[in-house]
Amino acid sequence: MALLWLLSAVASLAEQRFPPPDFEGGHQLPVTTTPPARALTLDYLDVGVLGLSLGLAIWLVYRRRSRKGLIVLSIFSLLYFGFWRHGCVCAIGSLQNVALALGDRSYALPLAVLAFFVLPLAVAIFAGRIFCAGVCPHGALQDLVLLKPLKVPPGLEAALSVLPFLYLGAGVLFAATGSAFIICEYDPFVPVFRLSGRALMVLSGAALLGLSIFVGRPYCRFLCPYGALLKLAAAVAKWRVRVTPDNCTQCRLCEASCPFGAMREPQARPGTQTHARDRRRLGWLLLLLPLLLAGGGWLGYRFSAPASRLHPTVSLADLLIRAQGSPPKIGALTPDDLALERARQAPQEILAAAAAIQRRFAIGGWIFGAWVGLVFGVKLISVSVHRPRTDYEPDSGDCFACARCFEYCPNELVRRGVIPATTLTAAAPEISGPPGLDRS
Amino acid sequence: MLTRLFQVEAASPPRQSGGETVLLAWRLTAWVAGVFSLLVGITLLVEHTRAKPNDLLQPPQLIAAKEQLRLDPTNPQLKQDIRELDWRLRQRYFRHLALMGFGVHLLAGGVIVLVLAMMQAARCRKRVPLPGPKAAIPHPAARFAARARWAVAACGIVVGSGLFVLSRALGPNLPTPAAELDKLLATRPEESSSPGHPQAADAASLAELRQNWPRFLGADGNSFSPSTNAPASWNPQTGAGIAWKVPTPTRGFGSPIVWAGQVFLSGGDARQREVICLDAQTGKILWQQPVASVSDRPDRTEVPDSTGYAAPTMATDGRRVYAFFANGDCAAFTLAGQPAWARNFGPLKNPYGHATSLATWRDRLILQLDQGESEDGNSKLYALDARTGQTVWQRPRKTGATWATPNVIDAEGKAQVIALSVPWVIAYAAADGAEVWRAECLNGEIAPSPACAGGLLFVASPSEKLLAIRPSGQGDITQTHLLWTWEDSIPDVTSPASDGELVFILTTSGMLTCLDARDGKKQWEHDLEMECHASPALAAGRLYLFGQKGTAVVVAAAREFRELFRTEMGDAFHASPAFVQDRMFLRGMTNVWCVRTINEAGKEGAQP
Amino acid sequence: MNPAESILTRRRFLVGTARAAGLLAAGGSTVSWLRAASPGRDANPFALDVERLQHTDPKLIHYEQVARFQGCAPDPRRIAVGPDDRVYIAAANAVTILDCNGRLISEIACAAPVRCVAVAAEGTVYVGVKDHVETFDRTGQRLATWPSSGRRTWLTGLAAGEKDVFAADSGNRCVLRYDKAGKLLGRIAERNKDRHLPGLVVPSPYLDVKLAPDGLLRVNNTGRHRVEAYTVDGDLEFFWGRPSAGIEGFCGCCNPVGLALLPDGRHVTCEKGLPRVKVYSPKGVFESVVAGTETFYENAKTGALKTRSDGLVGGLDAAVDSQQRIYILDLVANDVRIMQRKA
Amino acid sequence: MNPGISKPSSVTRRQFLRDGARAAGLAGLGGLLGLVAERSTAKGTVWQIDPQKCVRCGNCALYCVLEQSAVKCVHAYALCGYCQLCTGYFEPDPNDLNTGAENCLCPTSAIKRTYIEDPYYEYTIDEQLCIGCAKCVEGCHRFGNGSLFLQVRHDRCLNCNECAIAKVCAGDAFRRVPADQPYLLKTDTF
Repeated sequence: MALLWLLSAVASLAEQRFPPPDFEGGHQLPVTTTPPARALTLDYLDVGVLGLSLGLAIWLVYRRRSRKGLIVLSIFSLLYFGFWRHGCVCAIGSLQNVALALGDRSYALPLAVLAFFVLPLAVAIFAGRIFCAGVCPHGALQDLVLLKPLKVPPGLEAALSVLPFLYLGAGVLFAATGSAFIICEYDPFVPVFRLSGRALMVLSGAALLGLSIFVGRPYCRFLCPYGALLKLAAAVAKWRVRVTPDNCTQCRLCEASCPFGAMREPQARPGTQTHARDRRRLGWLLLLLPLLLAGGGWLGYRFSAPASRLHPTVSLADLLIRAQGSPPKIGALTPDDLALERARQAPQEILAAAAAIQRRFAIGGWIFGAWVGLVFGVKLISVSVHRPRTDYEPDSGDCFACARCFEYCPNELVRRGVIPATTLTAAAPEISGPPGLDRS
Repeated sequence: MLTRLFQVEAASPPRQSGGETVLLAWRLTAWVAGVFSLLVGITLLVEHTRAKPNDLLQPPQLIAAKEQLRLDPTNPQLKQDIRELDWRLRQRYFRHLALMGFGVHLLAGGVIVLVLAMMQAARCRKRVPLPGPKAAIPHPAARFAARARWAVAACGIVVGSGLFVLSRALGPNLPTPAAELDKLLATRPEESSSPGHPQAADAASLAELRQNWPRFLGADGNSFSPSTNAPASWNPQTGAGIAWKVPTPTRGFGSPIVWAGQVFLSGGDARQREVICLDAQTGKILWQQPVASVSDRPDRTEVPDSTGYAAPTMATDGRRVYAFFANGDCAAFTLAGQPAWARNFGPLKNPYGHATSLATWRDRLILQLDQGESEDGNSKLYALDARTGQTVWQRPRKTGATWATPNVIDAEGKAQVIALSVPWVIAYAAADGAEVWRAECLNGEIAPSPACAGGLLFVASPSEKLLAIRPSGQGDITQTHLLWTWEDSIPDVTSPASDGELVFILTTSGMLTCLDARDGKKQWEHDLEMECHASPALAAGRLYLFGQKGTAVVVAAAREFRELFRTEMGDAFHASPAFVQDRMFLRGMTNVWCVRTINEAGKEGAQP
Repeated sequence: MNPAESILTRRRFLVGTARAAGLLAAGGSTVSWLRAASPGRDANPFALDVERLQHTDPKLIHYEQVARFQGCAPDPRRIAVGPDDRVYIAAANAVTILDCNGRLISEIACAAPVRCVAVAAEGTVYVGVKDHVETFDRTGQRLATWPSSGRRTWLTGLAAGEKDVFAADSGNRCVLRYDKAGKLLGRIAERNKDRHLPGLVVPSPYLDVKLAPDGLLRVNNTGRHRVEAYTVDGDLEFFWGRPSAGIEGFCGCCNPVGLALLPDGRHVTCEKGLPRVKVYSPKGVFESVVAGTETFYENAKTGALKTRSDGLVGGLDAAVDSQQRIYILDLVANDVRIMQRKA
Repeated sequence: MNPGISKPSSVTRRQFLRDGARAAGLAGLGGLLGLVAERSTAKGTVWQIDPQKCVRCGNCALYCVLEQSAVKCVHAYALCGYCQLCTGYFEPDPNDLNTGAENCLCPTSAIKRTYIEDPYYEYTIDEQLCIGCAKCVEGCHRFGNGSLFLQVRHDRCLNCNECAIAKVCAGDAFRRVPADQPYLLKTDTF
């Protein structure tokens, strides 16, 4: 199936390093085959499909408000971005490419990768986490197997929801220093898309998929670093998912419908006494923030030295320093011996490069640590801030715009004409009434 | 009522009895698909683990069969067996590949069916989520906020301590922090550009030093001469190969040093110390300078007769010669014999008399004055300005008297002064005397000097063990940089000799051992049956040994023992020989000898 | 489904956590088991193991090293020893002339890569520069530049006799015979069915030529693993050598890569791949080893080997001085070892 | 339920803040885009092995995410000596110079040996069988001209965002190359 591309450099063959034999029988030298890489146009096709899918998802969520449509789109994304493109490059991984491009001036970032990074974020600034809703193959995979959703206790959810930001920080740290793309390396679902992979990755993918049956989108909520970025963008989004476009009857059906813990219930303004206490606490937390930043920065700096060993050059320098003075080996050399041999040919360069990388890691370590401190500080502040709300509405940062809650809202059903409006008025007092609902 | 309301939406609910059947069918499908997927998954996992490509393709039996064929190269049956085995193995490997590919698709199909079935089953059972009674909690938001705060704080503590533990646990093993790497790199250009070094002009280059014999045990302190035509044999009786022989002009145990056609000896007694320069061509005394009244204090050093005043060997940097005497006198002369400077470091407290020889590094004279007991705190290492004798740096040493000579080595571009003490081998930076590393491995009365060759440092703990140390690292390197030890027939007086490939050690009783420098494996040992105080020396692929009673032995510096030459000199030797090109210089108790390569005699002189 | 059931209570959370922990432990142990079963970074199961061949029986080594010094220019290619026991090394774009202790005496600079060098008895230095020969007197003054003999000419070996100069041309797979004035007299060892000449097989540019005391040329037919003796007129007199990784044969695809002759007509051969230098009798019977593979650390580890721009991949060359000491040039470590016969 | 809680002023203030943040976010994203895109001259990139840096450590066969590595041995015929005794084909010390399994180096028999004319033989790689173990590459490099070398074959490579082999490559030989020139063949001239 491979197209054989002939070597174009026929002229260069005339000037070979050392002439091959002249065959008396006139034997012609074969040409080395070079099956071409995936065509560049296909990369742009991917970007096009991404853009179209995002647009379609916006339409489905905000205009059609259709869960069914989103399921179909999810399956398409899973097939196209997941199984067809093997999940690579994806928006989640692309953030590392961008970080590397920022950290390494010599790294040229392909435009397609940049588009994968920017498009979902730009959309999120206007329309929330539309990308998660039906375009991301990782999300689609988890969403499709979510069969028996359990609710994660809110406290635990709050604690776990800082993890994506930490993972984001670590991913950026390692990518920007050119050490590793840890987000790709430990991506649990890419092996599923490729139908092969390291045992560790396959097993972690299987475990996470198993978990996704009971816990809604565990990777998206508690790990995904790109999700963290999307969450920030979605928090200020212009258009938000609203359970009902009309009046909320406070029937609380939607609250139970959300498997991702994103639904927020109405909250009254606190009384003056509580208010004062909250403000005092908030003041203390704001004072704590610089301390957290500084402490985190210091920890990050301490962490930077061992972390730098993830960089191949630093680990090679490590190997070199350890092996100093030891006699060279001959015979069957292991990969490490060979790497050491290479290092010994230019020890100065290796050491200098390693030292430079370690210096960059030290700076990166301060920033990473401060980021960790900031994340915890801001999270503590945000859970302490009181936001009065009148209606049930999804938290725009946490909502994946999966459109599940729409189908549960009686107002919505009336709007669609599925049920007559009269049922609603009849039901309303019953719902807002005291406990003791008829559950038969 | 609400139930009815939602039944409209909840996926066209089938009638009760039909629904049950469908549900059952989907459940059964789900179970079957689940079990199937699990089985396939386990099979794949097992197959994946069991069958690494190398196990499949290069199993021991194939390797063994090929080995067998090597021993029996004409056996046709064996060849046939190998071919069949090879065929089977390759088939097995590609079967494995096909199986894995097929299995993965099977698994994917199974999982898809499982998920679909479970979805359908769930749809069949779908009931309206009815919100329960609103829990009557007083301030739900405040309670949630409080819990969330605690949870986040706990998570923060876990993450923070995780980072801390991680940096602590991995920290100490860290290669070298950036700052130290920088230091390492920063020192290198300065070291490597030594010819352009402003001070280097006042000292000979290392290449020049190696062409001569500027100090005890040669330029590198490892008793190795780069000479390729050192004398292989001579005859003291007939005088064949003896270029000259003159009566030893002064008493002393120090070895001769040679620079540019001049041989230097020091000697003396309580009354008078002196430095003597002989012509390397003829043995004539070129100049003779007394070293007197260096100190205006009365000399209170007790010097035993067995070592005398001139046990330390002189040293030269190619510009001046330096001599040290057991009473602490240190004197420098120009090559022409003009006194340059003199200092007294006495009195020295030493039970056998001070015997440590001198070393030079660039334009500095390295002086190791270990004395008394460890507690006295009188031991010091000095670097003197070779032009003036002024101290450039000094380091106190927590050790008692030792007799080994310091060695200046090049460790990855940095010059280090290796000085032995009990129990430490310590490396000081030659530039500023800062301690670089130390290794705890010595015991007893330290007399054998450290030799460095082939990037390794060979140190003898007298009569106990010989150690090979990688002279690198920082701080205490005892656990990390000791490459090997050897514990048999260890010298207590003589120093090891090495060309970087082999190490030779010689005990006082004459047991000569040859070890592989890289791994310390014994190549051979041989009893020379003579008492030796002179250290063995290597030149032109031969090892030269001189007994106290005058026996001279030459053996091949090779991996098997071969005695090449043996003769009686009729002299007593305590000093080690010096080699320069085709000449060998010996200081006996009665005569100073110059032995010269016979077959080349007359064509190539020692030095113009 | 009762919505209350879908809320994670503390008990369910604990039970769930315990289950998850159990699963995690099972998964972890499986993974560690898998890891133990899979090869680590410190092993290469596919390594080409030639360690067995890298050891030489010490009984066969009849020479010992008496000196070793570094070359003075990068990319060394050939070595020759002049009548005054000076060492001539063809390296980079020059011939460096050293004394027997490795001190640089002088240097002959050329415009193109110097591939080989030979010194005649009277002291004239013949230098093979890329595709032609240049001659110099003993002081390094240029005497003449001979014309190139063809586009594919690729000189890799030179020998200077009393009347003739022979140049091994790897590119054309023959030996060129010149007179002392640079006139091309003939091409030796070319494939010729009429004269029953099988031709030279030269997979890589290592062809060498030496003039033996018996008046015959010795040419290394590297692809056939043998040394062939030709008359100066181009008749093949005899040949010897066979492919074998054993010590008595020539291993690899292109060996021996260098020749030198002792005054009594015995051959010194150099090999690459398994770098070793051996001595064969004038008739080609294996006699002894000058230096085995273990001597040439740098050369033997292929991890360090780079394919150089001149097409050479490591190798050794040898020359003999007036005391019958053998000088070995290591093309990788760029050093010269002087080997002397053990007493 | 709580009619008094929603105050218009609070809503507009929040709206204002949100708009500001959105504008800032967009500006930030745009800035990032400008910063990176300015430097991003590259089109697509793919992974490739630099044969000059390859140290033939065997990791390519073991670490590819595919069950059978996407790295294969390729042959630069113009550099080949067409040897009868090919050290990439035969064991270092072959029993005989024939195609019997006992003489062959390749664990999967992926090299085919064809007679051309005396004394030349041509060697070709069957990529269906090759696993990229570099055994023949090592043999050819150690003893021969180095005409056999490893390349990532792009009809198989998944072009992972980070190549799993690149991470463990002992020679640091993997790098990203432009997708329209995806091979680094050994044809260097001078």
